[in-house]
Amino acid sequence: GQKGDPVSLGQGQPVNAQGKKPKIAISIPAADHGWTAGIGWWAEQATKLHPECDWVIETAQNSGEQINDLETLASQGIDGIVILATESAPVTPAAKELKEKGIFIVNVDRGFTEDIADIFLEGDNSAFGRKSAEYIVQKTGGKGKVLILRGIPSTVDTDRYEAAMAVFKGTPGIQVLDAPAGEWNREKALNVTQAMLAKHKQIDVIWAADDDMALGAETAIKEAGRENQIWMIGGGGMKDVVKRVMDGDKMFPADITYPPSMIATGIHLAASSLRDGKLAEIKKFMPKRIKMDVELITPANAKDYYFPDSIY
Amino acid sequence: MLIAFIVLMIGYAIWRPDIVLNPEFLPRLVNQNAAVGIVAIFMTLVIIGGGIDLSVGSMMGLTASLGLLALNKLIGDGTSQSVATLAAVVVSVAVGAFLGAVNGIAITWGKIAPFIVTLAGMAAYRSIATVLAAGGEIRSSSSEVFAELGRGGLTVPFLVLERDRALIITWPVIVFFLSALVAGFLLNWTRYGRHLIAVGANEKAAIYSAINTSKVKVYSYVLMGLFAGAAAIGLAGRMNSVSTSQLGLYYELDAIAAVVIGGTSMSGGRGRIWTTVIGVLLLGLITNMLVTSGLSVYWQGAVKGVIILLAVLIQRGHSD
Amino acid sequence: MLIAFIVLMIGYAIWRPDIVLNPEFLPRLVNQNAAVGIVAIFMTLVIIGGGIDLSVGSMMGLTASLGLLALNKLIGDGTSQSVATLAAVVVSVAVGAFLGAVNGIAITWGKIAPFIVTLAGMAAYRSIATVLAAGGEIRSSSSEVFAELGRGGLTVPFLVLERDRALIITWPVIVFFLSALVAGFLLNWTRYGRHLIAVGANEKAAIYSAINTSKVKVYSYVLMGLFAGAAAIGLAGRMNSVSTSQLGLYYELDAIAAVVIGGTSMSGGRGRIWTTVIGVLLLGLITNMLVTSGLSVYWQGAVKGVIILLAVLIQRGHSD
Amino acid sequence: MLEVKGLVKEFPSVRALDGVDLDLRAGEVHGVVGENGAGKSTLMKILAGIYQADAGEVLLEGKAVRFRNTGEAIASGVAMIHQELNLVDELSVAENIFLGREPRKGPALDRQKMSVDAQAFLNEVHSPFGPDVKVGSLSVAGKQLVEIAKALSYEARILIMDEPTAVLSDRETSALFDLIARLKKRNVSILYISHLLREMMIVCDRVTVLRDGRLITTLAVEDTSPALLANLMVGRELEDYYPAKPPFPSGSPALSVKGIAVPRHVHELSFDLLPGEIVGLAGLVGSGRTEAAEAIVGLRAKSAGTVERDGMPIKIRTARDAMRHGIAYVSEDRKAYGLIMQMSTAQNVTLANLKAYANPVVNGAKERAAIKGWIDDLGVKAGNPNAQILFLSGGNQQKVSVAKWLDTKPKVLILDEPTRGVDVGAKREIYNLIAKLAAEGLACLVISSEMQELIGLCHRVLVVREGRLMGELAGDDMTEQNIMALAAAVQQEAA
Ligand SMILES: Nc1ncnc2c1ncn2[C@@H]1O[C@H](COP(=O)(O)OP(=O)(O)OP(=O)(O)O)[C@@H](O)[C@H]1O
Ligand SMILES: Nc1ncnc2c1ncn2[C@@H]1O[C@H](COP(=O)(O)OP(=O)(O)OP(=O)(O)O)[C@@H](O)[C@H]1O
Ligand SMILES: [Mg+2]
Ligand SMILES: [Mg+2]
Repeated sequence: GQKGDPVSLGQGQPVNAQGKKPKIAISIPAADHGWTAGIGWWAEQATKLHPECDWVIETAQNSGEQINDLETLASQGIDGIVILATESAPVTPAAKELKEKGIFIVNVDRGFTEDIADIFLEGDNSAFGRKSAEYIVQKTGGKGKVLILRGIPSTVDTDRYEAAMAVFKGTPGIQVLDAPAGEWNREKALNVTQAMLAKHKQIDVIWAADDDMALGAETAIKEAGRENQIWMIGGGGMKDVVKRVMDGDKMFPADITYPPSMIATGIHLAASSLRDGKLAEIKKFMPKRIKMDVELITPANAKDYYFPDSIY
Repeated sequence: MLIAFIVLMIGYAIWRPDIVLNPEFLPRLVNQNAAVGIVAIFMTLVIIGGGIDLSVGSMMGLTASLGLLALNKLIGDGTSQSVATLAAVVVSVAVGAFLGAVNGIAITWGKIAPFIVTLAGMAAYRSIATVLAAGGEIRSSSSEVFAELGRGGLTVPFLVLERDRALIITWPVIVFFLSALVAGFLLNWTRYGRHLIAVGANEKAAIYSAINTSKVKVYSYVLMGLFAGAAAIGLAGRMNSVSTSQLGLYYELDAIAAVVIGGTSMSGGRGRIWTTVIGVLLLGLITNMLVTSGLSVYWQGAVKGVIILLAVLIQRGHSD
Repeated sequence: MLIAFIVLMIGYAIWRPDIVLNPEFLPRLVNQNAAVGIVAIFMTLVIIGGGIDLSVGSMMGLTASLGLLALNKLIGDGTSQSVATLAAVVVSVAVGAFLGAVNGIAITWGKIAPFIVTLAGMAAYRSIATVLAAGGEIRSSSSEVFAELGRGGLTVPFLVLERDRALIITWPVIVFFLSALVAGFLLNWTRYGRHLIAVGANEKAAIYSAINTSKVKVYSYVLMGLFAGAAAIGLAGRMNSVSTSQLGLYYELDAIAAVVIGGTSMSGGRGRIWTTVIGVLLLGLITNMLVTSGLSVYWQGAVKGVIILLAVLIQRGHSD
Repeated sequence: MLEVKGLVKEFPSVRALDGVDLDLRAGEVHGVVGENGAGKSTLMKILAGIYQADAGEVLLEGKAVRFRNTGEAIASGVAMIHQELNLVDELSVAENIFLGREPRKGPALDRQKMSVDAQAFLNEVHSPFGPDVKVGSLSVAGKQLVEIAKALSYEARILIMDEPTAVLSDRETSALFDLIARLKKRNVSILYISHLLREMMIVCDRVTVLRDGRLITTLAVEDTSPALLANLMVGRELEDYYPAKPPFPSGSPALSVKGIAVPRHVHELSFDLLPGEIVGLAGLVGSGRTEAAEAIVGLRAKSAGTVERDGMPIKIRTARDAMRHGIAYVSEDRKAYGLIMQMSTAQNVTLANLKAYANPVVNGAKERAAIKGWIDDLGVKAGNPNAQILFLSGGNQQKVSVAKWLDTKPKVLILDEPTRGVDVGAKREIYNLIAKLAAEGLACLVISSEMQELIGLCHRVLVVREGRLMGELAGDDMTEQNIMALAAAVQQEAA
């Protein structure tokens, strides 16, 4: 954000004996739905915590734009970069070129197809799909009619969907009714769910590929007056949903963590690695790969995941 | 497109009577497409006038955001929900009309191509909306009254649906029909309509005919913005929140598509309102069919493309 | 737009000499915008001919996917990477030309509005691409040769950059310039160009002059598809993979924007190639400035909108 | 050479041709006359392959032919000069002339050759402009010359000319006649359409008369006269052509133009118009008459000069200002500026004066009444007034563009080539109307390239050359020679 403006914060003013104030770029997907907006917000928050570095945040509509951003950011001389890839494979070559320029790379959530990141904070979309599906199986006692709400065709969506389907296929009692796309969009999810409610007289559970769509579905269900027959599980740890879980809302018995705050973790790691010019030493103990656990949020632990002032 | 629409409808009804013959089906279809319908109707006027408005989707994001901020501010200050809701509507509509005027003036007085002006607007208005909430959501603090903007409406008497609910013609649907009436009336029964057609068909000749072409154009953009503001606040009510990055996203494209499929020519000077309405419902129907078809989401685009072409061909087969 | 571009460039150079005066700056800027540039150039021809192609972005996703599948298949069968890469290029270009022909024939022979035909194509081609990769991405199994399509090119002699690398004019850039030359030559120096202008400006006059208007139109779409296929495989090389849901996404819009900002009228019959090239670079430059500005991403859209309008005004100030 | 037997053509609204016969001899100039909407252009368009006949046959040198498009017609040596200009404004004159047949060097255009060859054809029509100017920058007259040159360039054996002189002034016209003579020597057959019956006497060998899509007769010119042709066209006796001129008016000017100027076109032009006065504005094509008129009514920026209404100086920046002050201007270019082709005939009639019928809501009854009134007064042949005006015959379109402005009930009326392409009968109707309105106090300025018309209609004639007022003629001094002398700057040995 504004912090990133290297002119206003005279770039390269020494902060300590070790040398210059490090400049770190952040490349993330554009805020085109709730979760990505959350990423942007957490990135802003995290950079504010680290004035000892210069920050530049850039968002990209698609992978083509993102690799352009990476090049352009690199061209203005940066020491490190935190990347949340729009898509893994397409961004990999560009990231590799940054690596070759000697730029410190923290890769968050979606892993590159080659081992080039100095630190990889691994998100696990398959676990997202698997755990939420397993919860459904467990809560329904392995039998029930499930409606799936997909996002937009992409690796993220495919990973979550296929992991979930694997679980459901393994459970004879579970019948997957349909798997239409809610396009990560609350309004679209609402429309799609309305159509589904008209098509299927009985739906027991809705598995949504993220919380935004789950909330859209909720509106549809309430308008159809079927709130007592259907419950849902989405994912992402959106505060509205976590709140509902916390309050024991029947429609939202649980949620899956996939917090956009993960970008903040990445930013913190980048800052702490680069700020004192002790990168070499830090690398000695810093793990190259950190897998973020995907957890089940239940009324019991919901308060730990509730961030009322987050935008997501 | 009426024939195409009817053909598709009948085919759908035969295939899935359980869905189509449900009394809720049509009202829901219309309700789901009311917002884009409103936009498409006034986009038709803009296009007939020889213009185009790419900014309307972003504009909706911005007007709804400001409307919601006003709502929350007022409720925060202890105003009643109803008054605050009314204020939200007024703000959204007023801002829409204002931004429409900005577009129109930049085009006529600034003499910049509509495509460029509204392309800039598309980028700018969305951006300002995201600034208001860091790209995130603005949540309404009036869960009862404000949400009624999307859900509420006029109840159809004596008709009771399953789980004894009443059938409601929602406000967005009512505004949708009002828009069609207003636009149709303007276009076919007023001096303004004639002038708009003249300007779109042959601006030079319109000037020679002592028509104030700038005024005619500006009005078309103002109307566009004004009703887009109304559509936007309705959507916000439906979600009882505004996602600054999503509300209205790509509505301009959906609207233009509906207008063109409705048979209005992009080159201006010719066009009808009711065919646009059918165009909107046709696209909505296609989407609905695809969703309920259970067809893999990967294939849906391909089928959609084919059906659109078929619809146009069916139509031609009958219209001449 | 040349003046506007130069003004902006100078302003940028004064503000950030460290970035702009770097010998890599311009080549990189061109390289980053080569693909959309190629599309914009042939979009210019299509628009001059009175048409429009909304399908090109999706088309790129499809041609690149098929190209990559061919590559992987061949390498799987033990073909050499170079041959396989060549095959991938041929497939992508050929499929592009074919899909272009499909568009053109549906428009001329099927007598359906270009907007509708290519809108359907936009939905269909993207969908087929996602089907090919089950909604995911296709990774190239040739990390050396194929990737060179995006990175490799002709080396500028005697010029050594920091970390003693050579300056490379990449293949996409070369194709970009070739496209400009080809399209410019076609438009200004051949019969085809005259006929294209005539068809776009006054189709009746063209018909009275015994011009085969259908042929003229179809060719413009074939050229569009053919070069889009080339641009697409270049992008795929640059990413050494294809994200079926993203490759080429919104390229049609960026291209049309560049064409219009370049001063070509959407109504057909008038337009220039080189101004489109400048339009592309101008938009690329603006994006580049915004990225390096460190300005909050939320504000960038607003600033972009304003700069676009300013650029057009600066231009007008000088061009007449 | 060419023979037409029982040709029939139906259009949704009318039967344009109803069994027309016609035979064209080699090297003959064959005139075709008829009222507006008689079917002349339709007939020609069938011969040129633009329309297909519903019945009947066309024999070219004895063989039956049926052209499916212009290409086939041209291939068989039939070329046409269209009544409505069909040129590409965005292309140069040369490019328009050779459109579809551009000379090439290898894959590239041979611009050089194209210009040179084009120049040759332009010389044939005495064009003032070169082959490399954009057609869009030409006046209607200039465009017409390009149309002629283009038709010539096909080097056809049969050349169809549909009202080629309608937009030309006498000078270009006589140049065209010389050209026709040369073509005859080359044994080219010409079908010649015009509403200027005197021309028929000069250029034609035989004349065919059509009425309502039917053949009336074909006569050798020797056996006919303008008056006879006129009567045959209309089907009744036409009494004298020009109405009695209203009494010469007196009083203070309704409009005074004081030294207006338009860069490149008009220089220091001043004149007065009295109420009830009909003043002619004569000059060669390109003399800037249109520019002057457009400047007066605010359609062109004027670099100097003022305009006064009833002695009051007024500011006119747009056509709206002019209309507010009761000044109306009928453009010479009905296709580009006069009418809106996508609109219906009815809507075009009321477009300028819509306030009177739609304020803001359209009063259908009132509007229909007004429209019917004009269609009757001017005898507009419009099968269905709610059909696109595009489908009206040229002359009928012209009548509508006049009606459109008369409907605003102006106090000052400027008519630019008001009877361009209008048939004799309708011309009389327009003349009578002008005379009647003048008698009621309308001040009228008539721009025309048809000097007879100015002499017959006007109280006095102003003559301009290259945007300068060269003189004023009244009473018996109003002769073609005198006007020509002033307009073309030749030594006045005549006077
Ligand atoms: N394309 C068309 N569609 C419908 N009606 C038409 C069309 N073309 C001509 N007409 C009608 O056919 C009749 C003959 O038209 P045409 O143009 O041949 O008259 P014309 O003799 O050339 O008249 P003018 O002297 O005014 O040019 C007219 O009534 C006209 O309205
Ligand atoms: N729209 C235009 N753009 C540029 N030049 C024009 C235009 N119209 C006319 N001209 C030029 O201005 C000059 C005056 O043309 P114009 O025909 O209007 O004069 P005029 O005396 O009115 O002749 P006419 O007998 O056609 O009315 C001509 O040289 C013509 O080429
Ligand atoms: Mg005619
Ligand atoms: Mg003139």
